[in-house]
Amino acid sequence: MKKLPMLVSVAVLACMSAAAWSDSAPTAPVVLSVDKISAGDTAWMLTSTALVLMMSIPGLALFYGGMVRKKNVLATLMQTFAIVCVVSLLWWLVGYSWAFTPGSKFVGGMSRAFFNGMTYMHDPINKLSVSHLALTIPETVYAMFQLTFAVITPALIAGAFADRMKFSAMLVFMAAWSLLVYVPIAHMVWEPSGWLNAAGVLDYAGGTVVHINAGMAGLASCIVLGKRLGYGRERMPPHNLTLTLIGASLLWVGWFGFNAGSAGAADGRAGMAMLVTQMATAAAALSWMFAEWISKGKPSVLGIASGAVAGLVAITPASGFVGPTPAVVIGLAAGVICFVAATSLKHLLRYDDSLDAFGVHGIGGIVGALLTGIFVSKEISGVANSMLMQFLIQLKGVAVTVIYGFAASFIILKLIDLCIGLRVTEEQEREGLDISLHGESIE
Amino acid sequence: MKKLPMLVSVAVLACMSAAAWSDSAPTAPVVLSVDKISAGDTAWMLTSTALVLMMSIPGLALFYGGMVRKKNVLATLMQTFAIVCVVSLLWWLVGYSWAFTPGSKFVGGMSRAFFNGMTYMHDPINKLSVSHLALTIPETVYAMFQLTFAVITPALIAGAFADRMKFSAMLVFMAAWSLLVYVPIAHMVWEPSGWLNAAGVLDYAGGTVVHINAGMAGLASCIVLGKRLGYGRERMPPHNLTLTLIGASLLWVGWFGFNAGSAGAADGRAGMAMLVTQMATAAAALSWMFAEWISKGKPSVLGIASGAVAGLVAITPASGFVGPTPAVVIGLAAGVICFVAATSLKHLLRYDDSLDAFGVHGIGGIVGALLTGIFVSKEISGVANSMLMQFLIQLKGVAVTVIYGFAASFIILKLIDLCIGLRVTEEQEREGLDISLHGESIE
Amino acid sequence: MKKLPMLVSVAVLACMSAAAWSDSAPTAPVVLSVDKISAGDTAWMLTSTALVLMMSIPGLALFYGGMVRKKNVLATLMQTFAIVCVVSLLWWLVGYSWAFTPGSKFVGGMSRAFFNGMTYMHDPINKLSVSHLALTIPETVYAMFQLTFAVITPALIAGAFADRMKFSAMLVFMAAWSLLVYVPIAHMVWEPSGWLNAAGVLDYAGGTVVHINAGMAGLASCIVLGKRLGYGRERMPPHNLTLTLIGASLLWVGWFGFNAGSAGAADGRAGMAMLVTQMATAAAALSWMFAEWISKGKPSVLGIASGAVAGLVAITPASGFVGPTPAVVIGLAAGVICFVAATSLKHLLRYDDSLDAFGVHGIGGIVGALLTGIFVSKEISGVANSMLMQFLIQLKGVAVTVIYGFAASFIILKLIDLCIGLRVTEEQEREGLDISLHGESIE
Amino acid sequence: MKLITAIVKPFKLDEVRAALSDAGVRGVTVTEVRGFGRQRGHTEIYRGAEYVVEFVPKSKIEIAVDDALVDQVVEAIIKSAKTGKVGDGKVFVFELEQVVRIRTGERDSNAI
Amino acid sequence: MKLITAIVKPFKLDEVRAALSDAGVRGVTVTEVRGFGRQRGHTEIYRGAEYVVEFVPKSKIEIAVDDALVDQVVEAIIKSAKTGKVGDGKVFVFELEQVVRIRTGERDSNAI
Amino acid sequence: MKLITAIVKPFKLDEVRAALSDAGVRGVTVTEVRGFGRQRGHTEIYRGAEYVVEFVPKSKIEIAVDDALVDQVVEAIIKSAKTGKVGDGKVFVFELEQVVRIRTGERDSNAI
Ligand SMILES: Nc1ncnc2c1ncn2[C@@H]1O[C@H](COP(=O)(O)OP(=O)(O)O)[C@@H](O)[C@H]1O
Ligand SMILES: Nc1ncnc2c1ncn2[C@@H]1O[C@H](COP(=O)(O)OP(=O)(O)O)[C@@H](O)[C@H]1O
Ligand SMILES: Nc1ncnc2c1ncn2[C@@H]1O[C@H](COP(=O)(O)OP(=O)(O)O)[C@@H](O)[C@H]1O
Repeated sequence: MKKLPMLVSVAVLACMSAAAWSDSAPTAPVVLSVDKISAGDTAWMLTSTALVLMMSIPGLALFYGGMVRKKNVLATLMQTFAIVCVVSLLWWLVGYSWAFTPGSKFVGGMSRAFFNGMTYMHDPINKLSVSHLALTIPETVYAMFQLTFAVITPALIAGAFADRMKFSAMLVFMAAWSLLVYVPIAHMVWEPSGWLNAAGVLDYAGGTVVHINAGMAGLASCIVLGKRLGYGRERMPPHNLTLTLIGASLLWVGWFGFNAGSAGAADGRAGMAMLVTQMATAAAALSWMFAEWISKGKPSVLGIASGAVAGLVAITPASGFVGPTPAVVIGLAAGVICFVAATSLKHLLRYDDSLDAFGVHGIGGIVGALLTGIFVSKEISGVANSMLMQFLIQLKGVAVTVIYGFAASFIILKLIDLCIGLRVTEEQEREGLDISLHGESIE
Repeated sequence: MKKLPMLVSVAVLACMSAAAWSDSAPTAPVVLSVDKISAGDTAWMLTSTALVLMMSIPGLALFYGGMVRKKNVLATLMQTFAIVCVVSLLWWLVGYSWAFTPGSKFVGGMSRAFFNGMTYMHDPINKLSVSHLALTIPETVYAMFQLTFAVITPALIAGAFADRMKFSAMLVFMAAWSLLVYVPIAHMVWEPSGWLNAAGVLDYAGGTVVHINAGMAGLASCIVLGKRLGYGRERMPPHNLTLTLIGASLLWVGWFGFNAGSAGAADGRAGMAMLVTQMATAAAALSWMFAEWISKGKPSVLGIASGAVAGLVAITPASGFVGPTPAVVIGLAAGVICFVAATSLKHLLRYDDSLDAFGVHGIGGIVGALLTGIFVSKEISGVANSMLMQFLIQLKGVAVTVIYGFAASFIILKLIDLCIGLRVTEEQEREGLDISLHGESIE
Repeated sequence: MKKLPMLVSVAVLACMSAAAWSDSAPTAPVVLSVDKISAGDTAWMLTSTALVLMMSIPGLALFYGGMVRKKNVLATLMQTFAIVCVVSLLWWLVGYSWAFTPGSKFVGGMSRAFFNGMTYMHDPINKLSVSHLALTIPETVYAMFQLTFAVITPALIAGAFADRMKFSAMLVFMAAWSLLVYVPIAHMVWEPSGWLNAAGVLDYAGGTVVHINAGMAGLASCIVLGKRLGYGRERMPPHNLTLTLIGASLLWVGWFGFNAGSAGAADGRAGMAMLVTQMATAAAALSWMFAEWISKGKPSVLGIASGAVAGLVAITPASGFVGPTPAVVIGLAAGVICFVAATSLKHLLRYDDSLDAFGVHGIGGIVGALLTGIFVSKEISGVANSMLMQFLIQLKGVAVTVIYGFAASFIILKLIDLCIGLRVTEEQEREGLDISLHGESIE
Repeated sequence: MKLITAIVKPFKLDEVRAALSDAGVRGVTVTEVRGFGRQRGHTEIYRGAEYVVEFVPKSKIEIAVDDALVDQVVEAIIKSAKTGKVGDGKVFVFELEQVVRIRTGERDSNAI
Repeated sequence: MKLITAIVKPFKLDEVRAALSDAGVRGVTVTEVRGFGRQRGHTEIYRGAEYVVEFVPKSKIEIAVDDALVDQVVEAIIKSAKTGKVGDGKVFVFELEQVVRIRTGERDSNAI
Repeated sequence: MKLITAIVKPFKLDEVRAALSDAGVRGVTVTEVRGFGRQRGHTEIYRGAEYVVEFVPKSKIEIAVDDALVDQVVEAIIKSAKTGKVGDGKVFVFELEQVVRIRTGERDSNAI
């Protein structure tokens, strides 16, 4: 729903629900009678919410945790877990309100701070509040679903600065980033009053808002923080790719909630979104695997898993707009391009994007956002722009996110570095963050 | 549904389903036409059932398995897995019938023993049986959903006596406990003919029935069994908190089924239950983490994970009754109180509640059950008692569960100890239960 | 739906959906108006799809990965992951079309190659395509749900030839097997134009199509490949049963999607399928466990987990046809019979079915398929054949699958062996596949 | 100087270390090892395949000491590591020709 | 007495132990070690970063024996551990001054 | 011949190996060990239970060398392993009576 220009969006809403709206569609959250709610849509959105939370914990936590050295695995898991907690509370505080209520072109209003006015009224009143962005489900469900997007996005960034950031600084950075970077971009792209939404930028489930955004923040952070101690000299192989493969698998499964859940309903569009997600992911996993097999001599577990994630990232913005065959193409492209980004570009440009947050999410997100403009199907999406025009609009969306995401992250990081310092001491880094920051270790 | 005084309960049922009941609502399972079933509600309850089973296996199994020493990890996983199997069959035998069919004030009837009469009749009959406690879904689904609660509750107890109970004795204990403790308490609190239900005790998803109950049984069992060999002298750090964090994450995700599934429907109440679950959990995780950070100097992975579980426990009884801001308060309180219980109270009172089944589930459950009385919202719950009155009712529910749960568990354990002995030999305990009881080990 | 003789099937379809079809039911995919879709059914089928994918990755991957030696764990995980990717693309290419569109008695047509014609048309058209096998959900969802079955089946085979097959040969084998064995059997049994479907073979969720089929291919492959180097002389204990138990647990949870999802709807039949799945699984886990306890002296984690999987396999063909008490009997039988197959038969007949793909899936599938004939309930299934007659029909289904599955697999393997060789070198096998094939290792 | 190597039951390690400390030993180096001897291992069964795990986990403690301390240290180990059951382990004593402390370059007795 | 230390390929461990047993050895202590030598390790590549794993896993076997048995035992090891390929390993022999069996306090030859 | 055993900080292992290589050493055997000494371990707290992890992970390097090389090798180790902070470790030197290369049966100097 949320990724469509407003008019189209409203039209879709009107027909998505069994009970049609007679007159003008709402542009802000409204209170409706409980019988306006579709139990089927609600069931799917509750499920999707659970799936997307599972992407973060344990999915992403394990995906990253398996790639670091053994002495840092708990610290890496802890980052994701703590980010989920902090951003959940920020979402309640003001994040949801700033992102998904109408307001200025850049940020929403304060009306839903502390989830104020988000109600469910028991019998005999039998009313509840509903977001204007998803009219057939309770607003609580919409807010929860969007919460799971808000928590995973900053957690993705952590892959770039693995093994060297202070936990306290990380908490501050993520809190600031969530409110100052994620929330505004989400508003601009997904809320009808946001300017990129009005400009027609298509981002079905978060190619720009989630992936490019997190990727650019990752790039900023690995530049600001510098390389890991001993990078390039010491051995830093992933300590346990079993964890990484569990993580990649749960990301894949959970991503069905991410993409098909972004339909806001259990309908034909959700079905198509799930199908194209599967196609792109399988294609990208194989394209990375074969690219590696050909160029490095062996197909690797880390490679196929990374390829799958690259495919998931790239199909994200396109998932409600394209058919299965274009999805295969998007996947093939994303797999091989992200392979180059993670294995060559990084070493060429000499930043230490430790777990390739930028290489996979940034680059994959850009590939997906641009190809969305190429492959968008009028039949599926209802969007009638010419390919060139849509491509240019997409380019605009990408450019804004790339620039704002990088610049804002950079500034926030520099400020935190000035105030409390970003990086652990050399001794802590050498001993490993598990023991030095958290006083724990695994056997 | 099940946690409401009967009259309210019936009222809710009436309006929850699309097809309203014209006259009096049923007070026992009934056979209805298939078109009375809501596919949306059924979809969500099927999903919730899967989610709650996932809480036990692998969720809880891993949460506990990561905390024990390496030589006991398989035995710990095995306990949860075996409990799931045994209690599933007991549920079929008689458990469901005793818990969720009308009967005396303390226990239900025998009408559903062996799931007798729980039917689905294919076309051309097109009828099925439906529980009076969830009128829009098949009774099979209701029974399965409740089964997942029945299996996780005894599995929680196992945290208290980790590393030292005979597997055979554990099977006997859990079977007896399930039928003699869990089933009656579930009936008393959740079935309209149960006396605590009639007394107005509010327990949305199992604060008393599941958590206080399991916590008290845990306390009884660590007292009866005594401490682990070498407790306080030898090192017993968790061997792999990666597993614990995976477990905590799956518990969190699965708990959406636990709490939002307790609505029995995919509706606004389920949405609100999910939202408050998220709020309380995030708040409790952070409150435990900061309490530890301040008092012990470091924020730990075990701490944040334990805090999350404490929050999940505490919000459980409240989840269908309170709004998001009170949920944050409940979470903050639960995090810090359970932190004190698990880190200080235990050492003060010198019982070896090895993995803090009592400290987290018992204490967290009590905190939640009492705060439910304070924070219950009339709007959300439809319950109109004064705060003081509801608090006193809650106190009664807590007291009954605390006393019955502890005393009955204590007696059962003592009897088993007399008959077949509860504890492994010293040599077995030293060698580790994996090898000595199960003839297996991990590398 | 799909496992019923055509007439019954159509009848069920007619009443399953809220909107009844006035005249003749379709026998091929059709384009319908979006309002024919049930959001509730769609919600459950989207969820089931996610659950069944989770069975493969990470479920089955971990179940197998934990059982091999440490030097082969990544290669084992990689097999499952790569199979998921390859078969997903084959499904798009032609697999779905050959399996689930009408055609000859043995294979379907080409009309859905590249998912051609599988559409979702946005407002203002508001139409979508629907499979004749599941009329209340989008065809995209049906195709995705069936895709998850198509990917897990070949992945099951891999347990038989663990630790010794070339990755390249494995990819070729699985691709060929999927199109030449899985797809035709699926068509014959599940598509109304298939001859076994017409013959009345009952296979609710894949006892023949998935389990016997995979089991026979497993048997063929461990015979063609020969034993692992050092088999019977060197120690080859499972390196980490923690992974296996996580895998078994996720298989169990995911199987709810497999069996209850095979209802194609969120209805009473799905509920009953889930309930009987739970009963059979619990019974089989305990029956294997006690059989082992009695005969070998100790109940093992690998035993209870294997028993659970055996139960899941055996109830699969029966899950939409039997009630809970027969399910317990099926489970008890499957647990003990598969125990004998995996622990004695294998050693007697001296093939190295390394992780018991045949012993559990082949044998368990046969047990289940035959007992389905014995225990099918007319009330639940709508099938009115006499017990003897249905048993004979089942026997026919089993025989065809056993013979075709074994013979076709054998031939494919021999051909691949001739062309590119199936087995790794002795040195690679000794070093471990992780390092030798994938250039990776776990710490 | 001598190097004393003791193979002991792992759960005795802490006790032995305490006893060594009392005997004036400042530092030791410990390795996890697998012991094969009179004490028998255990059997594991996986789906009918029996594996006899012949070894028993042991801890190997290495202690460099001055000649004068040898008897005392050996005595301390024996006392603290003994349970009286098979598998208590062994003490080996070797001649140690040189010791250097890397940090300071100190040698022999000064380096211990 | 002597302490014989053999560094062998891990998959040869069982064979060596059997040979030792035949040669009259009652007990041995085994440690997992990493060997660096002529035998080369392997290369791992993770997202383009190559790591040469220079070591090869080896098993170190320590055996305390009476002087009389030394040659026989060394011979048994060589025979059983040999594959003829690079990396088969080494045997080292050290003088062992004292042996004590912790359980009984027996010394030297009686303690082995 | 001598056997030189060095206990060093694990992150120094690669440097030490490089230095040994420069000093003409062809092979070494490395074991992960736990060191107890002046360098203190760290504390872990799990739900209020404090565990002092007294040991520090160390790498033990064993090198068989000809007598002539001993001083040079010891020197190389000291130089490359030194950080100047407590816990840098020790070097021990033992007499080594025999060496055999299993693959060829070569003995002593030829076997190293
Ligand atoms: N000849 C030997 N050489 C090296 N180590 C030995 C020898 N004999 C025994 N050990 C070690 O000592 C341990 C204890 O020996 P064992 O024979 O089991 O009991 P005990 O020392 O009580 O006689 C063994 O597990 C092994 O590690
Ligand atoms: N000088 C040495 N000191 C200690 N250990 C050595 C030495 N040389 C070799 N080794 C050990 O012996 C193993 C085998 O040696 P290597 O040179 O690879 O083959 P080979 O013994 O066949 O010549 C090495 O991996 C290492 O563990
Ligand atoms: N007497 C000893 N015998 C055996 N190993 C020792 C001895 N003393 C120290 N070590 C080893 O050397 C390591 C470093 O010793 P330590 O006292 O911490 O620092 P330093 O060598 O700088 O004085 C210890 O961790 C331990 O492994």
